[in-house]
Amino acid sequence: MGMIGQHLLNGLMQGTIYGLVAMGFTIFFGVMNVIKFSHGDVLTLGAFGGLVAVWAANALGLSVPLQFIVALCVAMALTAVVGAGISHFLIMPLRNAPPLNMLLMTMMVGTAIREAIRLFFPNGTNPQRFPELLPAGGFNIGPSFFRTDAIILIIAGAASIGAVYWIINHSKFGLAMRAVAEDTETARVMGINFGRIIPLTFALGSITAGFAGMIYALYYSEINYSMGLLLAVIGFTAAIVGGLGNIWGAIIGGYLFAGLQTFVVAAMPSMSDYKNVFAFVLIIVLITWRPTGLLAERGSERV
Amino acid sequence: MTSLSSDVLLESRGLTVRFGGLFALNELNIDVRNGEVLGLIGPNGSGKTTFLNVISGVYSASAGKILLGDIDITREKAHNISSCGLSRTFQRSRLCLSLSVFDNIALGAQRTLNNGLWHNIVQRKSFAAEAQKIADEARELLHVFNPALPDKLFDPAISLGMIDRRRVEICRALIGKPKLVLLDEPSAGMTHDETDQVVDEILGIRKSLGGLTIIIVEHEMGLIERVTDRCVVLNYGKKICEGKFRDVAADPVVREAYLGQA
Amino acid sequence: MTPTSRTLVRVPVWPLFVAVAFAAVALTALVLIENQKLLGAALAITAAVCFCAARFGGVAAMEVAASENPWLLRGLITVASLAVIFVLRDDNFGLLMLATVLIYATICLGLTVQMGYAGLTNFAAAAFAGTGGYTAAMLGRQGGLPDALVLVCGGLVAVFIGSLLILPVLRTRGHYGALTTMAFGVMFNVFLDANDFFGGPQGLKLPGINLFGWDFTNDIHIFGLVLSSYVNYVILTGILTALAMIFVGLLDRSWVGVWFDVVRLDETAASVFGLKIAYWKVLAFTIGNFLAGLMGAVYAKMTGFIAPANFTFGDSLVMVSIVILGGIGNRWGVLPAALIVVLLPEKLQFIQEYRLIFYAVLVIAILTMRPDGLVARRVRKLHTETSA
Amino acid sequence: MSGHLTVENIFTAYDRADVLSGISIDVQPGKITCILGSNGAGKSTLIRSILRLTPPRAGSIAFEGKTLDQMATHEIVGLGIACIPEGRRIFAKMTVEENLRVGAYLVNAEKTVKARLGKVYEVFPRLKERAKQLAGTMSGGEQAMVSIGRGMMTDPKLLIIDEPSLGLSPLFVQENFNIVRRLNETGVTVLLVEQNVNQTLAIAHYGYVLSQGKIIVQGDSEMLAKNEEVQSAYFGGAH
Amino acid sequence: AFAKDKVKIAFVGPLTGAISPHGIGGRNSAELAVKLMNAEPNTKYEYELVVLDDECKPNVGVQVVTKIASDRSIIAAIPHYCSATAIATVDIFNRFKMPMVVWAAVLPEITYAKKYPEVHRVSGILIGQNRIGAQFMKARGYKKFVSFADSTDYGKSMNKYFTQFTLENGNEILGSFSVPPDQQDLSAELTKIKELNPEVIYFGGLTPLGARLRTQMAKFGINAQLEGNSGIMGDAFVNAAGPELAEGTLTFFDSPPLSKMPGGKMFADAYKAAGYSEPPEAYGPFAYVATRLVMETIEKVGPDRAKVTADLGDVKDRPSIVGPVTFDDHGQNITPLTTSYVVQDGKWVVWEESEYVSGKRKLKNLP
Ligand SMILES: Nc1ncnc2c1ncn2[C@@H]1O[C@H](COP(=O)(O)OP(=O)(O)OP(=O)(O)O)[C@@H](O)[C@H]1O
Ligand SMILES: Nc1ncnc2c1ncn2[C@@H]1O[C@H](COP(=O)(O)OP(=O)(O)OP(=O)(O)O)[C@@H](O)[C@H]1O
Ligand SMILES: [Mg+2]
Ligand SMILES: [Mg+2]
Repeated sequence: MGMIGQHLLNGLMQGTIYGLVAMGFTIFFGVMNVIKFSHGDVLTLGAFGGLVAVWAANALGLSVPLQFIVALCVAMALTAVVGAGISHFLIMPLRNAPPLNMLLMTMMVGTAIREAIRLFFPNGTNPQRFPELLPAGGFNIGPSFFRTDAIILIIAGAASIGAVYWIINHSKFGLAMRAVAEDTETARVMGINFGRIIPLTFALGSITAGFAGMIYALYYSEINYSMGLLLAVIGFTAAIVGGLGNIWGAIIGGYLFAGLQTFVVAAMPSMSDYKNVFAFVLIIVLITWRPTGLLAERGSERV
Repeated sequence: MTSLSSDVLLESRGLTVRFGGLFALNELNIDVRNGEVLGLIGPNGSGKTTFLNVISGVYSASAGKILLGDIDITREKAHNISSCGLSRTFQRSRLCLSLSVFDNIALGAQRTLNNGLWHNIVQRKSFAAEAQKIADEARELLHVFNPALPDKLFDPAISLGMIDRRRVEICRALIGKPKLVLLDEPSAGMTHDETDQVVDEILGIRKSLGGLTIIIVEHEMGLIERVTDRCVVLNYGKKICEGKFRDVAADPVVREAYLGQA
Repeated sequence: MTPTSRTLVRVPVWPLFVAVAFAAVALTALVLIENQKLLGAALAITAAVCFCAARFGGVAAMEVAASENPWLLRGLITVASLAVIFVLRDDNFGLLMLATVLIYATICLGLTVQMGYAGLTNFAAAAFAGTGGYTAAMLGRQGGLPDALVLVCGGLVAVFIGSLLILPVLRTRGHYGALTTMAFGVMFNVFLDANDFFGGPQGLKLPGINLFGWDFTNDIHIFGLVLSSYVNYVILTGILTALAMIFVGLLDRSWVGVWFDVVRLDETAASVFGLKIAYWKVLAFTIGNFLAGLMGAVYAKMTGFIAPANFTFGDSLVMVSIVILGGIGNRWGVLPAALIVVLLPEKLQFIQEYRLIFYAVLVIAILTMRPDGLVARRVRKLHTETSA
Repeated sequence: MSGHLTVENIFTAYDRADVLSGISIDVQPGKITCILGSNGAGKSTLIRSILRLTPPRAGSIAFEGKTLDQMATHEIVGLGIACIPEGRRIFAKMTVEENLRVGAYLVNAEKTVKARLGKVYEVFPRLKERAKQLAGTMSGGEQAMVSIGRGMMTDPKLLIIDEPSLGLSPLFVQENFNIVRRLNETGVTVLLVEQNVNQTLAIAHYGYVLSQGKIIVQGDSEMLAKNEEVQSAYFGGAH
Repeated sequence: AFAKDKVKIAFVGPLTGAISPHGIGGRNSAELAVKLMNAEPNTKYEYELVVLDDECKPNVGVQVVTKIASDRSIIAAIPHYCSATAIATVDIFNRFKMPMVVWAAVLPEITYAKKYPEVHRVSGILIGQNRIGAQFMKARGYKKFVSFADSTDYGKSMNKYFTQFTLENGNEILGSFSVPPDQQDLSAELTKIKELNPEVIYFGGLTPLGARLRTQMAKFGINAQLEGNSGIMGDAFVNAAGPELAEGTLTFFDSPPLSKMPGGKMFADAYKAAGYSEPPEAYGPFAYVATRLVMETIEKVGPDRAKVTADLGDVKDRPSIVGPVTFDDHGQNITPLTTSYVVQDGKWVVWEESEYVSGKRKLKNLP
């Protein structure tokens, strides 16, 4: 058990990624009432966009820190544009349809993005190596090895979560966003330009995906066209277990899920086959215990 | 003495409902007598709707007791309370808008219907007869409110205007032949004239059903004056006054807290 | 008193004949045609005809005729089905796909009861079908039990496994409910993968169906004709689908259907008027799971092989897609939707690795054009039957 | 004086049948203009047409001489029109204070927003008590207060009000009319839709009576109050 | 010349999904075989390749195989990369009496579970890879192993035979890990492995997971020797892990390199000339061989399923680009030559020719 520190750090890193993905889900259906199943694939797209940017920057002879900045910007800009485009062309026409239809739509959008990467990115089915842009190395505390890049990424992830929280809950844009989500018509009567707010909200949610994709790529140094699929399932789970009404719920859910997986492997390596069985059983128990998430949504509906 | 107690249909004792630190109802004692129309009035947020919610089982009481006849329904689930013969309307319309008017009204008669799978799936003849009976009753009720409504029996509820939706809600509350009906602001959004009409309709139906007990929440004093036998005035979850409308309306406390100078 | 006005005017029934005949021809064409250009043309014609029929009142005329003459409709469908089977009699693959479509459609009828009527999100339909399939496989190993019972057991075990989930399903709603079933679906898969008792990731083989001494793996010789052995499965699944269709239809047009709807739309109003929410949800959940388990068992026996990879979360999503694409809550919608979702990817084999993206784009296009699904749900009119 | 709104011969329909057929009104700056009419006469539809939530299919509308015919709702609101919509339409998942802040979406200075909040809280002390409560859990009348308060958060040239006193206690119904009058006295033009005919006519300067999508009578409020024909026509169209 | 009769044969493999590169490489190779055959002047028939995607899923496999098997105009098939799929479909081939030659799946059960005359396989079975691998590692003196496999049937079988042979050789397995093939984060497992401190990590799985394992091993500073199998054989692994990290990785694979094969150079050149944008991957040559074998048989006995089946059963020492093919009584090719490879400067090199043999470079943790 000398590796407890190491496991903690692993869990923290993994939880940060899960939490970021979960936060995207919370933005989409906590705030916009949309289940966006293409979220994971937008994340993948961000990572691949970042990869191309690094290649280009490298070819232009930019320094490593500059490559890093360019990649980050490209990933976020790409996902923002794609997110806004999806909302405008595909989500908006379905606004009056049963909410589940949105799910099918986004699922198919996700499939299309995923398949497009696989088919049209050179050698797209195979995993791609993502260059290391952050300082390598680290330090040992006892038997545990603390990677510098992991620590940087955890801090960056936490900071971005904080920033998004602020935008949603304390900025005027966030206010408008929530108003539009709840009642578009009345929001318009209050002078809110919903035609702009909705794409912007999707852009924001998608930027978190792009950001998560970059964190993923930088941490694992390897990306592949289907990496968003499982992340989306886990992110969705985390968001819901945590409670949809609130971004902190997503974060808690993310760390919880990461903790669960890590714990099973660390405590019972021979049972590693079953770790997802355990994780999901526990999830079912949790959701039964708190049917609207750990941080329960405040009831706003009354009779 | 016994005859007197059987005279009381519903009683609440020390009924308290809390939302966090807020006392929506505070140690409330209210008796509702058999066959009367009780008006429940009071300023906004004084707990009228909450009272209806807690006796119909939508909210649970934080403390106190509710008796319906001799049965303690304080901890009962809403569906069990309903089967004791209680039905209601809601302050905010709660029709299932995508369903037909008929489906909505049938819900009110649910406890009198045969819900068995065998009856519903296999014995289609007897099911059809039952459905026909409900349809006829629903048409009859709707006709009392608005002669044009029976023809819209199989239109979706969403196609009706606000007033007609309220009427359908009232029909839904009445079709199951309940003992006690709770009406929450039935006249909201109507003009004086329309309000008068609704009053007449309710009174008419009450007569035809015989012995129906009604609790009515309203801000329209004209309506209260005309239909109620007795009024209870709430403020901050407490009963501040009780009696005939005329007496209540003359009470300076009530005037100050609720009615204003008019 | 306004007595019910009975329609004395006879509605024309010919639109029914035309519609059923057209559906049969379109179906046969879709199954048979392999040539890509012809296939495209057939699809385009089908879409155009449906569009025109909807546009110029043909669909409405057909619906009226159908609701006035339910037995005629049933008869026509039976005749048309037999005709389709006759035409496809020795096309093994076509028949296999047809049976698969019917199996999916029936599972999705169960999902319609759960999701479309009672509003229970179920993202584990494939897992419940898998439960049925594995039940059939395990019972087959023991031997001795007649296959009719084995299939029913498939349904019952799915119901039993589902009942373990009752508590979370009852307590959660909406997205939270989606998570419960999703977690179960994923777990089901991982568990089977990890567990060698049920064959592990390699899966299990199982023999074909043998109903009352009739072996489904044999070709049928009748009137000097040889029918592919898969005709057995098409007939069996066809009968099961028809039964499920009738059952779900009757359910919808009864109080039970109304209560399901109310429970879905407004739990507060439902319980205030005396509906015991838990009972109705459990009922819907049970009906749906039984259908899934039953058809899962048939599917396993038909393909002769069952592995965890057949029942993944992705497959559950496919089933949900069928329900959505068909028009949620409309039982007729699942048939064309199952046809599109199950058959189309197979028909697109000729574009090889591009077929998934093409399929995704196609579904997106359909949804953009028909946001409510192929056949949107209608307002229930109980009186059509009460006055008949 | 600003806030001059003219509606010229508009026709509006939801599906097929026209709900409004050929309505023309003129809202004089600085005045309170009221619209009367029985249920379903088309009053709310008129307001929806002005804000282009349900754009009229013919006719034109102008505000201070500027035509609104090509504008989006939020642009129209940006010209200085505020609205308290029918049925309250509060944002249930937001707190009371957030609801009020959405009302002030077009106000940029935080100081102004604070000051207006203070003013609303003064009128409705109940809202101040419950500033952090989710608006959806408020009682019916309290929600009406939120809706009215939200309308008071901007400083509009024209305020459009659709049945604000629905569900308010008699005391607050009076208070509500007082608010409207006071706002008007500070120079805000008001277009008011109310069921409460007598009280409405007591504060309005001019009025129109709508029946089945047409204007049947118009005139200043004293004239309308006295006009028997109007009264009967108004009460007539219930069915 | 007069028009030749057309004969259809079918290729089945995963064309979509994570392992589609293998399927596509196989398809290209099979296509190439058909193209070359049709170009030969003296053939009796003109061949047409029907290509089907099994998505590596058993149920889809059953569907597509039913499709081709019941299409009488298709004479024979070259099916499957994935073992579970092949196991599910052999019964159908048998039922419809359609001869087939498996081109890539490696589980023994495909040929050995039942004795179907229709079923043949040119690729080796994974037992050989593991036996040779275990001997190789023992010869280098490694003692402590950790097994890391994916949770599919492939990974499980790999782990089974690895365990069997390693223990037979008297070596020690410190731990066995099994993860789903799509799991991204291996940190928990790797932390545990670091604690166990093995000399060798054995990997039983396919490239995506393998590359992930290699990359993340480095991040955790785990300096164990990586040993793999046919699943990571191919350029994709080296590209994804990067040449530095891939350096020194070992695999044991059932065929000599193209350059060593009898017709290897011809195949490589022709493949290049055909202009495919995807590489043939490790099993491309086998797909080529299987397709060629089927066509040669048809040339010999005519387009008749039964005759083709019978003739395939007698294949003995038939020359092919991967060496002579001999089917045993279960239709299994018993001649594949398991070869040891190591990554050197970003390329898979036959062990005996690498600088590792000469001692110029060293494997990790050599005792
Ligand atoms: N679910 C809830 N959560 C928090 N507070 C609540 C909830 N329901 C009611 N309240 C509060 O309880 C008090 C009583 O509400 P209630 O709806 O009973 O008032 P009312 O008398 O019906 O008022 P009105 O005449 O305005 O409808 C109100 O102040 C309301 O804000
Ligand atoms: N969304 C809608 N779709 C179809 N018809 C509608 C819609 N909204 C209103 N109508 C119809 O338009 C007519 C006018 O409605 P409107 O709401 O403008 O009346 P109103 O005068 O405001 O009545 P009220 O006093 O009830 O508010 C009514 O007949 C109503 O049924
Ligand atoms: Mg109330
Ligand atoms: Mg109105």
